[in-house]
Amino acid sequence: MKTGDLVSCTIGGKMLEAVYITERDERAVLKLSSGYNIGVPISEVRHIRDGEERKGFEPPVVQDSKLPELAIISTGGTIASRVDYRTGAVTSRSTADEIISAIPRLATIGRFRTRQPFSILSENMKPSMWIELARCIYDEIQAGARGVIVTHGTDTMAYSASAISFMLDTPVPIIFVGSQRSADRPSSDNVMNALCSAAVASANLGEVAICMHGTVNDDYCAVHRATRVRKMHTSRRDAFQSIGTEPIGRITYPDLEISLQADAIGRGDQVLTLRDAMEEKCALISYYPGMDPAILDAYASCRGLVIAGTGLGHVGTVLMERIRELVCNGTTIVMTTQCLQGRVCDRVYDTGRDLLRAGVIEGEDMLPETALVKLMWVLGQTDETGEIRRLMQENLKGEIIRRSVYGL
Amino acid sequence: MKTGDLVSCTIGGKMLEAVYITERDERAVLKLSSGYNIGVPISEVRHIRDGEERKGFEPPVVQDSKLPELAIISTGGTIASRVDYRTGAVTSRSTADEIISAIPRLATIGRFRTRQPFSILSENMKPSMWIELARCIYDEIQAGARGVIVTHGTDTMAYSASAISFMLDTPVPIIFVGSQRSADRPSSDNVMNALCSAAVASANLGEVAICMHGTVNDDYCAVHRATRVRKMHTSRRDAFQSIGTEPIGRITYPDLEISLQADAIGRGDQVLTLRDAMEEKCALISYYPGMDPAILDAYASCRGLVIAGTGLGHVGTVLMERIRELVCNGTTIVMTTQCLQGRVCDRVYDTGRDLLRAGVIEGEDMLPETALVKLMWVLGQTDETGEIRRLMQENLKGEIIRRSVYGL
Amino acid sequence: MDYKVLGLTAGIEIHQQLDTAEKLYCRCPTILRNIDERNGEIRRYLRATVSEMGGIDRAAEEEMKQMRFFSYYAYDTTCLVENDDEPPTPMNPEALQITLTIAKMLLMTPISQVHTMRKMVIDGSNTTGFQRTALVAMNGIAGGDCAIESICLEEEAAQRVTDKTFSLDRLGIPLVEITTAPCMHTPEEVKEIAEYIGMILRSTRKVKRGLGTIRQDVNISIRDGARVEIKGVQELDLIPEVVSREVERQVSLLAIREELRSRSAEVPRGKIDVTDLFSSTKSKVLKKAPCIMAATLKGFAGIVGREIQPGRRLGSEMSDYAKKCGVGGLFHTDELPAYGVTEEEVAALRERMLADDGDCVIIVSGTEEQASCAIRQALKRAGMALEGIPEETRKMLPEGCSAYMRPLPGAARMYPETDVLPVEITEEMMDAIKLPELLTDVAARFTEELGIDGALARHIAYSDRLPTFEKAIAAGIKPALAARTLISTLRELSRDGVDCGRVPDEMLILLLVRVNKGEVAKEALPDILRALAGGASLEEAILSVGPTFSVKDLECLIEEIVTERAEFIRDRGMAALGPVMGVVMKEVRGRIDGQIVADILKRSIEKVI
Amino acid sequence: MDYKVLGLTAGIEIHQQLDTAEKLYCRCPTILRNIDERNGEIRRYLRATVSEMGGIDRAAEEEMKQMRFFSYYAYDTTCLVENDDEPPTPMNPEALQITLTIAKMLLMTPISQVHTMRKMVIDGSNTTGFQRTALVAMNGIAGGDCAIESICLEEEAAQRVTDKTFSLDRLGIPLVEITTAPCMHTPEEVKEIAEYIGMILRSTRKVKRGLGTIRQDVNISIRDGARVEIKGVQELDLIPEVVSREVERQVSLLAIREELRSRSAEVPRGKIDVTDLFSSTKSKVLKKAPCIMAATLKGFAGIVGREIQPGRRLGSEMSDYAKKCGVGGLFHTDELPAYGVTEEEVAALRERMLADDGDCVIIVSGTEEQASCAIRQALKRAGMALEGIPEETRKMLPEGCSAYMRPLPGAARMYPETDVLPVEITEEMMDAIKLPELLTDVAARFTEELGIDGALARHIAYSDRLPTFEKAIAAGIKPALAARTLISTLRELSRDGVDCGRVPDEMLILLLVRVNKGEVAKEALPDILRALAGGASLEEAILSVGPTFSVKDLECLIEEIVTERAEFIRDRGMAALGPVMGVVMKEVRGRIDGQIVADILKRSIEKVI
Repeated sequence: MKTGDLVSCTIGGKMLEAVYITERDERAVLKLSSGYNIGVPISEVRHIRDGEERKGFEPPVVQDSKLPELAIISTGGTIASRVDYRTGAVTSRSTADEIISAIPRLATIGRFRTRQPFSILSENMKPSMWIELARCIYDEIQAGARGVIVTHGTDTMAYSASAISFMLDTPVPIIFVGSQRSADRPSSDNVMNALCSAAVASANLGEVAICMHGTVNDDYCAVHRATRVRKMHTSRRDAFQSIGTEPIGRITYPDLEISLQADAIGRGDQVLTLRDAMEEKCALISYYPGMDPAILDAYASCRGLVIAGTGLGHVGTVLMERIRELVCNGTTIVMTTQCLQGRVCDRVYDTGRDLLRAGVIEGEDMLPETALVKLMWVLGQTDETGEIRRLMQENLKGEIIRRSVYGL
Repeated sequence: MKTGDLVSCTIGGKMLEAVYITERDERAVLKLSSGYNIGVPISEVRHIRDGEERKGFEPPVVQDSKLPELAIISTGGTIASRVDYRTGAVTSRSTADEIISAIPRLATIGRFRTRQPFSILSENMKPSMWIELARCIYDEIQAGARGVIVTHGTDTMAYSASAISFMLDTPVPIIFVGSQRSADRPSSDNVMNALCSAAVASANLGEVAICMHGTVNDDYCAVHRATRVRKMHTSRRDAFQSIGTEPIGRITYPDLEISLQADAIGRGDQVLTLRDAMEEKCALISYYPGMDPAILDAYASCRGLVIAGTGLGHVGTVLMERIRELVCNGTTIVMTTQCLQGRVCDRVYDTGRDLLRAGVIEGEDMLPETALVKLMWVLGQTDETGEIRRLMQENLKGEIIRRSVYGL
Repeated sequence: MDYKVLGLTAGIEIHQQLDTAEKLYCRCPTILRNIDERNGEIRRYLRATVSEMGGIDRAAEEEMKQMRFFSYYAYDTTCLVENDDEPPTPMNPEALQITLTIAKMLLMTPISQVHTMRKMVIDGSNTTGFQRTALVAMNGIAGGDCAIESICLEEEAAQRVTDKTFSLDRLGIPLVEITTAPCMHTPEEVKEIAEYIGMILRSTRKVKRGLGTIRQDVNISIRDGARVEIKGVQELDLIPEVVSREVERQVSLLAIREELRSRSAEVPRGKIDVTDLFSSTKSKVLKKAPCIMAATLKGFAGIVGREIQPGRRLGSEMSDYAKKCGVGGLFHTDELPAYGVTEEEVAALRERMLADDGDCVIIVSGTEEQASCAIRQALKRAGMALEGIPEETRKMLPEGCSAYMRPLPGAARMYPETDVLPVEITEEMMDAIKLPELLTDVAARFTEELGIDGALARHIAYSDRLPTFEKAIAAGIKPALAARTLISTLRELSRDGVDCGRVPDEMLILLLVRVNKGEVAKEALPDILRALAGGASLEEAILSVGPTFSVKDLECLIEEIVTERAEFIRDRGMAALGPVMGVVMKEVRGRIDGQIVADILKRSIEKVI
Repeated sequence: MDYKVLGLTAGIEIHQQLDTAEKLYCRCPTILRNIDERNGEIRRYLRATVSEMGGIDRAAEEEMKQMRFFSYYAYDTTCLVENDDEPPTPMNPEALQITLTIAKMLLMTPISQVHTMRKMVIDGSNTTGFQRTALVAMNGIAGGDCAIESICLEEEAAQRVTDKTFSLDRLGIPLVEITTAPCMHTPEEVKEIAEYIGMILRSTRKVKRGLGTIRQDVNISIRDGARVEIKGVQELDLIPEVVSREVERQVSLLAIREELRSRSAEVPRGKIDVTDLFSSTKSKVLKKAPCIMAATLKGFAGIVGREIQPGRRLGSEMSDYAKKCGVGGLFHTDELPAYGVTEEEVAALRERMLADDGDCVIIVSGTEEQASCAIRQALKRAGMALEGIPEETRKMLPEGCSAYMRPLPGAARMYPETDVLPVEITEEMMDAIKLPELLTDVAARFTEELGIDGALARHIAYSDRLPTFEKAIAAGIKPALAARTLISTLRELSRDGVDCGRVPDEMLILLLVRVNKGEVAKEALPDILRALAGGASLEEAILSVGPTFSVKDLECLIEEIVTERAEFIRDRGMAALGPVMGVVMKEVRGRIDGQIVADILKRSIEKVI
């Protein structure tokens, strides 16, 4: 039996017809005419006839050639999806026509073309894919895209956006977008996020950003600088939060009015450049009381290591010797803080001063995750210790805010 | 030459007398009569005469025997300190008399006795010290303390408070307190934090909590449940924040008015019990894109492992096999989220369902750090897999909030 | 009416909230809140998603005619799951257990693997845009001959506060939906089956009680008629009325169809703007309208105004459709001149609309958009009158009539709720379920064991206070006292506006124990209960009716009174009991049981005599 | 006064803000803000910490008499470091570089390892409760013979907005403090040294200019007198006045001491509540006071009211002390009756206070607490008059007198700033410093190279617009034009309230280039600058004074005018130049340079003649 076949089974002495969907935990899952799915013992199911192939009806889509050209690059996060109520299957849609027919208002904002370099769950994202993605975006911008929208699963979206941010100098907006509620449900945040991200992608912006719900209401989306944003909630629509800074913009919904902060980088302010080397042999560890110093041995082969230390950037003294060894053996170690907010300062306490003497680099107020991505990129650019240190401590893409402003 | 000696040296052709303080980076640090320190080449310094021993004057302290008996246990965080302006030395003070003479108003709140089981920088805290601390607190409560104040460095305070929370059922308040600005400065948060913590320690509370500034103003302290609090800023006074819940109370300053939430555990609601076994062989790791699965091998000897996964509690599929192996070999793995806020739910996506099938335990909405401490404690209590799972998923000390309330 | 001749068939769906500790897919309590207690509000858009056929569900499309921006009130007893901001928990096992118990009582067969589905609902009552529902069992029998098709366990929707605002407290409370086959053929039969199923539900002792916790939807059709679903029938006694009025409606509409056909009636496509005709009208409604549209129904004269149910005309049906566009209703020439519209205006209207005497002109007013939409809708309904009876979902009106709500939904738009894992129902689970005693059996037992009159026993068994009554009996209270207090006294107090709902069972029983011992007088019960309802403690409440009177005190008092009246008593003998009793009771009424007074007084008099 | 005989010795401390890009211990810009631009406010307590001797610093104790709850305004140009919520950054290398340059110019010896210290200040002006300060160099010479003791690099304090409220914009701006030895002996000498050091500072071209960016504190004492520090002298010209008035004060106070001693004057310990005496007074101040306290100063009659500086009496000094308790001041019988206090009231007061004619009664009013404190303070100061002159820190009053601020601080309470690492100053660093040209040398060079008059050259060199002037010269502008525009014109405009501060140098220079070329008339400069100050672009500003007039246009115009007046011109010959010039200028004034007009007109007239 295959999905869509007409079958029968008997329940409570009555025979009923149903559509065969799948097998699950040794039960045949059937869809009744009422729409309900039920699981019944496979042995009780009789095949009646094969299902008919049903073709989805796709209304024709006309794009307005006067609107700016925008590229949608989908990596697996669904910006649009379709439910087949017959089988209950939810399929994601990633061609321009499919996306526009799902979110028709998009066609009033731009002219779209789409690419899908790969399709993965975002927890399976890895640095080699960032490179692929960066090249893909680069090609699209070279080919004339006035803005790029990257659809991405939310789990690792901030890491990816940050990576693209370091790899690309961009003259146009590169907007990462996703949804916290799947696109198949009427309450999904996908439509609002997609429309807002398209609006930002055509705005006067020239940097990599994440565009997602600003609150749990459908009132506005926040535009977060890629290097300062973090997923701060597992499931809320407004999970993405800028840390230590205001979002660089917001788009109200449904009127799609855009306001950008004065410090947002403008369209055309940067020349398109791709520097896509990344050193994958980097790691991030969080320090905690009782951490076994021996664990650091596992990181001996890393070229770069970001530590999320306690408070101002500390680790237990027991780790000090191994840290010294790692640095001596050529591992770049960057100290960040597990507090996430505030600045690392290893000059205040003895532990910190010892770390500095050991050659650990203060990560300023960089987010640990951003510091990891940056370290991968920096080590991809240079082998020279002094240069590595300089690049790690210099603000390249907004990842370091030199002053900790009050109220954030 | 030793600290306090009178010496001379010549600057710009003029001889001047000064007090010798110390040597630093091959310079003699001298204190001039104007109060300024200067570093001069050691060779230029001449000894004149030895310094006199100066005795600090300590005004006599009288404690009011009608007030409740409170224990102050200091672990190295300074609640009080004294500056010797002659040498610039800042010494921490931990006897009851010293503390009261530094913060006289304390004497209007309680009658104090003090203990100092150890004195460390809090980043050097480790599980064996938690046990020592728990026993010390236990003894004090048995000896009649109506409340316990634990002074602690802020870096790992939340871990320690959480550990004590699991180890002790307490009929009286156990209040952890520290300061984000050192006690020697006129602007230190130590006095307000100390007074507020003493007020809470004598209040109608029966649980372990952290009492620190609620805002950057000197207006009130927040009382955080030990298992739901996290240091969320490296340096601000209001660094400690309850996650996913309101603080259990607040104390306004300077009037020290206490208000406690209805769900705070009352004084005497629990019977004093100490369960101080802890399994140190536990670790916490954060997942990130590109994580090398081989790193998990370093954790093979761990009895417990907490993963701070992405989003709802995911890791890359590449780790799945090693995770399965670890679980098979008897390691308890608990999934938490690096988002910090929100609940782990591994039933929504395939990756999550695979993790559940592999035997990973969903950590509900526990903070990763709390989950680590809890896992150490649970593995100290039982070896039985089912019991471990039950205890990890059950709310023992407020570490799991079964419902995610809106607005937090 | 001869329902057999008319070919009535009816079925019902019963929706019953379950009384579980937590909601179906989250861990919030299942309690309703006052909207003033809300502590948050969230605002969301809902949109119909495109189905696999490129179309949108018919009912969903209807909803989409209006704006879909909704507001939700949150409480400290709701959570991110209700807000659609957190995945659901696994299905509440307590709710499933109750559902399986009901299924077993109705002789149904459970589904071996229960799948939670998402049923699309975009009227705003679900923050998700769908209702989670699971088919748990099928094919049972109720009351001997009515087939039960299915029992589903689903989440209750959010309660509507205003047009676009909902309250999240109710959302997610477990609800069973029991669907019967269309096996009923008279209005009374419908009521009986509903009543029987209700009794089964309450026999579990695990369902919510009170207003809104149970709702019946009735499906009705007659031969040549159409299937109509009338939603929200909350009172059993109204069911026969609802059924018979719907039959009347369908009969009338069939007659209208025949008449229209014989007149060759026609419904136009277009509409005409007649705003200018009413520029100086005295009709308040028309005066303030920015736009007035009209259309002429050829051959409809007299029919639009014809009654099809008490107080409802064909015009009402058209008006129901028009209202979906946001207008207040429509006027038609069958009822004009009236409502401030003058004869002259009607004449001018007819002239403009080229309407002759056989025609009916309808007019609607509103913004231009509203009026255009409303005319279109009204004409759509007028056209249906030529076809017969539309299949509709209708809502019950207070007296038993009904009004149009929306078309009957098509095959439900359902797909799997992937956030909730399926649940296996094993034979062991079913075998382990102990069937509860039916309330009818409980009543019979009360009569037999406690000697309570049949009607009262039934009353007790069906009452909310049944558990209290059972506890009272177990505590040794006399059944009559318990029954009278828990049923009659509380009901009388309730009529006086005294709500004893929050007085705990334990307190009621302690009170009855005191009465049983004679320490508190039966007569004082209403006043004591009143005090308890006001929040007094038991001792306070008892003292509030006067200091209690011990038997010893009573003996003293009686001795005194009897001594004073010794002569009178000796005169009258035992006949003095009545008058002297009156004197004593004047002093002690409500403070000690009358029977005790009578006993002691009798003895005392006997001594004197 | 013969200052040599009086034994005057004086020294100065000069505090100069540096013009760095970032603050000394954080990365905020060093710009001042309007308080309306604040975006946050934080509220803190400061408390004196107990020193190793169990005591508290004398000056700190003084501050503690009042509440120590402070409020701070934050801006988008301040950060958590100013808020005392983040550790400081390393010492700003730019600020250190400037400090070392100044040190080198003053022939000082740098400290080989510079330590940042914390100097306790709990008046609220530092959020930390201390000021960060570092001794950078010692022992230099200024102006040939005045020893410079030290130069420190420290952070500027927050600016006081109201009593307890401070603005954080200024906090942390780098400040050098240059302390001279007490090597001056006449008021003029003090001014000269201050002037010279100021010139040195400005020669670095790296110091802030304008109000409040430089402050002089003057230390003054005479023989038998006491060291008094007068803070906050901002204008150089006032220095001699301040010094001479302080000498006058000290001379007077010494005389008063002698007289009081000869009268065996006495200061009482106690005070008496005299509130009741003034229950129906007409003095507004006393009428509303909840409490009035008085004390009798035996033998002080006439002396409390004696002038010691223009407009200031011994009573003023006592009043200064009393004000520290929050009262408005004090009254004394040397000045009463006055201020609404009647003769009768004074008599009653004297009687109550047992004061005879040789005594002076002082009264203060306020809450009971304030009044008690104030009397105590006033008596303390009265007692000091018997001893001589107290060592004090005083604040300058507008005309050059001074008022009591606080006692002289004891040895500064300093301890190391552990958050900032020490900085090594190497010989290489010192050698690498290029000394800037002294402004005096700049002025001389201008005279020599550009032929500018000495006074004007000095003016330019010392002006804020010096860099602009230099750029203008480099751009080929005539020195006289540049000097006149940048010095006189801008100053005149500034007097008219037109602030050209925000007009960028580049724009000024482009404008002058146009004038230089004759495309814009010199005469139009004030109006054009006015437009630029108002935010106009250069072209807009130039057009605002009328369309420019090309030489060709001018030639046409002149030809026309000359032709018209040919007869008159031929009559008068070259003498017609003046009158005709007037006619032409009427048409073109401000639109083309007058010199060009004159030249062309002259030629044109010559042709006609």
